[in-house]
Amino acid sequence: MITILALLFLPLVATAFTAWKRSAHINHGVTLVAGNAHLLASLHCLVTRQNPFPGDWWLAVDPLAAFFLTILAHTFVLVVLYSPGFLRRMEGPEYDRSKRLFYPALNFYLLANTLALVVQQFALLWVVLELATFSLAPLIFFYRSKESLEAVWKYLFLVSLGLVFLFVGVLFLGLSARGVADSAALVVPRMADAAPQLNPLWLKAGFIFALVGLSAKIGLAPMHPGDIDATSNAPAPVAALMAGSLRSTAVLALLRFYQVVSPTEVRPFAQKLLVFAGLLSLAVAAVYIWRNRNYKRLLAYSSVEHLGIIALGVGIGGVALLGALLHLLFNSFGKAALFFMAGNMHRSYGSREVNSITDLMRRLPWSGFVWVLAFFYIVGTPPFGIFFSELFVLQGMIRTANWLPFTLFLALLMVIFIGMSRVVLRMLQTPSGVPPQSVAKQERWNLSHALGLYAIAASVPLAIFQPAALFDSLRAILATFGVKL
Amino acid sequence: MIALFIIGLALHGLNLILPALLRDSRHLNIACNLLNAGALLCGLIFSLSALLVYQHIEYRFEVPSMGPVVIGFDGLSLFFLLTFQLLSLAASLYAIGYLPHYIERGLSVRGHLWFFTLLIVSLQLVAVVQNALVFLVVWEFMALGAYFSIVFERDKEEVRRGGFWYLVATHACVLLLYVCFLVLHEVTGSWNFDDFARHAAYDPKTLALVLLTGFAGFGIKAGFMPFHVWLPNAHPAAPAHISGLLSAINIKAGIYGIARLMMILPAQEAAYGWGLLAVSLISAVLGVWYALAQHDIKKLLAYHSVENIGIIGLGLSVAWLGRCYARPELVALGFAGALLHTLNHAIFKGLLFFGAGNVYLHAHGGNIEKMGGFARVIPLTAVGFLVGAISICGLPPFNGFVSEFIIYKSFFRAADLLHGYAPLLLLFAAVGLAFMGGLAVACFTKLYGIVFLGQNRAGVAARRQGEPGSSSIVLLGLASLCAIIGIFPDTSLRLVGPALGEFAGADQTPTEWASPIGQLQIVFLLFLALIAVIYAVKVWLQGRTGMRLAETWGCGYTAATPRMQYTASGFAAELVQLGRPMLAFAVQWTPLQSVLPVGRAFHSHCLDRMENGWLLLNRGIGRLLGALRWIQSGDIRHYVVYVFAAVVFYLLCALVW
Amino acid sequence: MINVLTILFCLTLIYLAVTTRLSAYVLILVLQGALVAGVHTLAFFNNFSWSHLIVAAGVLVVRTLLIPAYIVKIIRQLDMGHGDRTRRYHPGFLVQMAGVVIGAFVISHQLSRFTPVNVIPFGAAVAGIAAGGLLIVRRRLLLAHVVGFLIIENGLFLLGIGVQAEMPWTIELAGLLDLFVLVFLMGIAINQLKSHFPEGESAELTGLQE
Amino acid sequence: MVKLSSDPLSWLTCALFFAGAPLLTGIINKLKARLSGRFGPTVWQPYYELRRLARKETVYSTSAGFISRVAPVLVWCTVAFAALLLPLGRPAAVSFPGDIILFAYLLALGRFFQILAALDVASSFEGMGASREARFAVFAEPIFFFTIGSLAIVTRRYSLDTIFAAISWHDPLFFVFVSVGVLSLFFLVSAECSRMPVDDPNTHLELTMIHEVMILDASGFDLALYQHAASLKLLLYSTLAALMLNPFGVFGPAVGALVFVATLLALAAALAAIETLMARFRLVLVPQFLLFGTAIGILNIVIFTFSR
Repeated sequence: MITILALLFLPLVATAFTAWKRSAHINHGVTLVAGNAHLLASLHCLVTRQNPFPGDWWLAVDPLAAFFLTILAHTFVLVVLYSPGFLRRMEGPEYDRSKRLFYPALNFYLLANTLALVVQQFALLWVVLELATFSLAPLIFFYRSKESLEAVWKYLFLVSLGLVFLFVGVLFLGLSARGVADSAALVVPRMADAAPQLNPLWLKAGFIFALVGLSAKIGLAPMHPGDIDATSNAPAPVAALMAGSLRSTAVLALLRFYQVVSPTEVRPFAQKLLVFAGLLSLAVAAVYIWRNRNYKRLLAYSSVEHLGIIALGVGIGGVALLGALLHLLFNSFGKAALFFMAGNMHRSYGSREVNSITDLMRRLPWSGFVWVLAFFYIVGTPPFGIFFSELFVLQGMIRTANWLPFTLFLALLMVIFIGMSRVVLRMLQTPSGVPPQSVAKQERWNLSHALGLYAIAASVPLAIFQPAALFDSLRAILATFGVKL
Repeated sequence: MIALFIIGLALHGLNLILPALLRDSRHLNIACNLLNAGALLCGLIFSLSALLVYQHIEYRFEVPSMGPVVIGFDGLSLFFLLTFQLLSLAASLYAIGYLPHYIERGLSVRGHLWFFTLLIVSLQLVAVVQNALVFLVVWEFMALGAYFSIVFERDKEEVRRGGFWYLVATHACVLLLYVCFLVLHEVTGSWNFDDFARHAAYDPKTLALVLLTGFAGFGIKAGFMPFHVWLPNAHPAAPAHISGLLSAINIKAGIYGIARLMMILPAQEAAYGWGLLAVSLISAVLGVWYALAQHDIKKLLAYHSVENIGIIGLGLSVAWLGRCYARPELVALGFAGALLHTLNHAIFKGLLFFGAGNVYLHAHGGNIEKMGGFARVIPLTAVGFLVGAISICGLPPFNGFVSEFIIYKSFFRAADLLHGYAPLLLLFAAVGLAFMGGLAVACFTKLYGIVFLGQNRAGVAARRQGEPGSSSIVLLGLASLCAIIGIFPDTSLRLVGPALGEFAGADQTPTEWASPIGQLQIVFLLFLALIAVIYAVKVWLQGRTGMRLAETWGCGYTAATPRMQYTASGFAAELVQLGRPMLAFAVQWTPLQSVLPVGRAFHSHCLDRMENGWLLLNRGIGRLLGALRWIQSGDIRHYVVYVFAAVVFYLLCALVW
Repeated sequence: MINVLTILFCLTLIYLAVTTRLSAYVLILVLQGALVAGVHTLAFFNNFSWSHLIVAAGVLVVRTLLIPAYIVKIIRQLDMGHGDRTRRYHPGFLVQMAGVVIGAFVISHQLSRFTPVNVIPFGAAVAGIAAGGLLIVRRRLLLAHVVGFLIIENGLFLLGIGVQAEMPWTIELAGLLDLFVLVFLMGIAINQLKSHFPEGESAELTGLQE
Repeated sequence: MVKLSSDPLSWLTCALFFAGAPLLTGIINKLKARLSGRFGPTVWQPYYELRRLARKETVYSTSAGFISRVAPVLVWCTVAFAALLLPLGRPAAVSFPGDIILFAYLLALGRFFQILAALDVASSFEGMGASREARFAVFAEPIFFFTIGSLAIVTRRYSLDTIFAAISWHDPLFFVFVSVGVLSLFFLVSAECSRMPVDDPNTHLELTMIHEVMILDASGFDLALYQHAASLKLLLYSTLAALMLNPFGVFGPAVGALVFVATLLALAAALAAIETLMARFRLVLVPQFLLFGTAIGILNIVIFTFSR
């Protein structure tokens, strides 16, 4: 019972309280408490793997939801810890309204996403995803500048359009269940059990519309543009939140549909679709990472790339599915670190242009160090987590012997590595012509660097020692998709 | 004995913490490098004793994600461990004398020393780890350590470019290794090398895939010809002690990988042997030919590393052929030649790069056209460089000759034992090796003659200057090591013995394979005695007839200036013109138009066709990706069209499948 | 009777292709709201229950009164005046819109042979969604994009009826609530846009490239 | 196994070999003079030269370093030691399987130091000679390796001592193989020992020289060492060519020695004839000339292996 309280009721109370209270300091404290409580509750659900909600409700925490709840809560806590440092540096009257709206919107975001993760009814899922999009609007619109306005408009419009297609998918799913045992209530577990009798034609159409609808929110190609603009023009904490948790909520919605599809014979088609979408995203990411002048857009495209890898992993199935899930977790770690450092640099240099960043290691030595470490993390250097999850995906591809995606995947990874290293290393090493001794050091070790280092380091023990708590629930998730490991 | 190795690693660990505590200063530099040197000394004693009195030691511990992780000290690992530790010791000691020049210029040394220690530690671990996954992890540490050591002088553009070349090449190598180890893991179900070896039933297709990606991956790291392109860009960018370390042992990690693959995988297909022979021969001949055309001293030495890697490849390919045709003697000869040349090349290449470091410091630049007459200015470096130059050309009294002799012997024995076209091809390989020896002599006489002999072309007065103490000790130490291995080859043969024991088919080799090389010392001692006698006669005679100094004979032209000496490009111009299809020679000069020409400048440099090829590929990828940049057009209406188009496309796919 | 209303719905779509005046857009929205509410009540006329009536009333209130009134307020507030002056009677749009509607009905006819789906509402729904998309793509005015989006929502609602999906009434109302909040947010966004982009044209909104 | 021959006679023949080297050069000069209608210097003239130089004062250039002092000794010792490897009727003084490689690389070591000595005196003429020497040596090495290497592969023996013993005349194809071998060795002689087609031994114009210009600044006992080494190298290569016909194997030690000396004289006559009849090649053509020698070597071994 307490877990339901912590998962749903506390964020609601926090939203109301922070909306009413004026002082930022107290709001930060309340949000932090709500976030930590939420994290503890989801960890509890993850480890014990029992569903706190009564059986017949439309809300339930199955192992899949528990895993995604942990990711959401963990990223949320990291962002909340980072935001006071960020907000303190935002002087100037034009930000007062945005700062006022910041914490309530964050809490509302937590509530909406938790709902989206635990809901079992497809139509309700559509409604809650809409809510999550609305909660993000004020956060993206933080800077109130021309670009952020354009980014908000495009993001809202495209994601809502995407969700319309999701609702069409839900309707077709209902249509495919017509005549079969009255599972018209579109509840995931019952649909999954009745899956073999569903009408394959409408199921296939339903999955297509769901995939197109959700990929606007996930950021899969070809529906990624709105997402790129939003992530690159949002403030650093919000961008980290979007890259870490918002996309994983959309991925969960897609996995719900895949849960219904996987027992039926539509599964190979769905897998081909996912593999195609994954490779397309990787290709688009490679196109734009190759030569990019704005390092925040570079990180946005890196998110598209990693979500492409996750879709690829789900599409390949078997051990690649385990790789995809792990990749989701480690991607949220890496993106948090990268966006925090990008935030520091944006504050200090005042621009998002790569050419404007000079003498980074002398001006911001700590941010530079964590920035390079995060770069080697996200590119998949061995000791860190991304390497192990990509290795699982590669293993899955070899085991199912589809060699074309295998070679394309490696080639695109290489192109993306060249593009990103070119940008990151130029930022790290270009001198500014000022003699080295006279460049003042502009920062000391602070919480953002600690958070970044923690996020990167946390993935190493998880990946190498594979703690039972995490991996048992991952095996349970794989079992729901019919994968024995 | 293993305790010594652990003490070594512990000292390195301490060294990883030290730079964080102390400030940037000469004391930090000396403290760090001495600590490194001490640790390496312990490691060296361990590996030497483990090799001489050899027994296979192995430690196994369990890691959930990687299965049983094995740290094994078998013959091959110990030999490479010895080579890595020996040269890291030399590099650390050399760095003590070399880095102060940079500290005075205000460059921060703390980060550099940290990554230098990381590079040394990870190199040693690469040699001893027997688990594929841990191998990849340590391999990446080595790559990172090397990259950040190379970009020490970050403010220069070509240093950053060289570092970038290195990073991209290493990543390509790692991706290929992913494929190789993953397929092996898929077939055998475990990550350990001995499980790969024990599993005999490889079907030809997977074996082909594993071998090709493995050889290609390790080939990029080693620097075989088509993939060598990063080497001449990355090594000149690094400071001397790092480029010495890179050239001497970092590329040998690639050779270790290929040797390890050859040891654990069954050799059925002889085509790989011939392929490797062809690639090595091309790498060797073209490597030295490109080296001949270079003006920068470090770039010349970097291209020479490609040549020596080719020679090592020749040894390995003969060993592979020996395994395919089940000839244990060939396997022994081939591997012995390859491993010995790895050790020898590590020693004299380290010696040459450290010498080049001293020259670089003195001449404030790498361009040899402005040097000359350094023998009187830095005599100790001159002697060390001369020994290095003689041994790199494989000339008798020094260690280069010993390993090339074994490789020649393996060619001729292979020509005896194999039939069909083999004798002819092997004779061509032997002649190729000789042709390359001639080119090497031409290249190093040019380098040594232009840099150390004659008068200084930039007109700098030739007064004796102090060489850094520690670096001259290192140079003379390595030079004496070249002499010892050269004159008493059986010492190094006993080091190679244990490694040969493990290669399948090489265990019951007849002991007499190494017979002539073992007793070569009598020949060399006789030769040195002859030289001593004749020199004594000369000194005695000239004592009686007297000596006198006079101006060099200028055929009557009295106003000769140092600029009129033979230049490096002049010396090598004819030979480089002969290699024209592969060596593009770019010349920039404007012909005389006016009667009274104002000023004339002539600049020529040699283009590496393969580097241009890779740059073309890079530009092609850029253009291809650039063509697709319309996706993010900015107009929201296009994005809506993408959504509808995606739905229609997927629906059509649904109808088809 | 349902078929008559859906046919009227398709006629409003065709009219859409011709007009560019904003007042015409508002009129179409009101008409479509009423038509959709009517179709909803008639579809569930036989198994009458309170929930259907509440949903129908909700639809009527939200789609015919609240949203159009809000759009009129936006138009007056930003005195957009006449509307999309740039593109006069371009016949191509009409041809495309007609093609889309006909295509939608052909598809729905083919599909009805496999599975039990009543042809006319399903065809009108698909036509509505496609027409909304076409309007967004062809028109440059941002408000036209909002109207296009609302037409897609109407088409979506019709699809629900066409597919006979008896959705629990709570979700229906929640969907309507979402729709209203979405339009409300878009309204705020357009006000802000007016200050930065005077014409309110999508052509100006191309700052974020690559 | 490394064998130092215990037979005193082989060391004696080596000593005779060293002493006889200048005689061969003298004979060639005498023949050249006779062919061009001059009486020419006595056959012993080179000995007088050596004695005169040994007594003269040595002059070193101001810019010369320790290389100029060490190089002449090394040049002479490498050629002398290479001579020890040759079997002259008796087993070679020093022999072990694989000493053909030592033979080639010793000569390369001598060449290495000669080039360095030339570059040490900072004169552009000597630099030019050094560059040409380095360039032609690159193409001379393959010729040696093709002829001796193919012989080694064909006879399956790798020591100079035993290779020539295996050559038998009664196999007609073998005879072609050996004669082509002698021909390509002849190309080698002209490149290595500065004989006419490649280099003019008695020219006085520094720009055209190759080998003489490298020892331009040598004087006194250094010059004596250089000149004796040059004549020793000429004798070395001619002996190789002579031994290819395996005189000792076929006719036994005594008569073989006579036949051996006769072949040496024939070779000397051939060299003298060429020098009086031909002019020197343009420097650009020399690599082509040497590659032609290599081509003959390749053709030779290809025909031989495929004909069996």
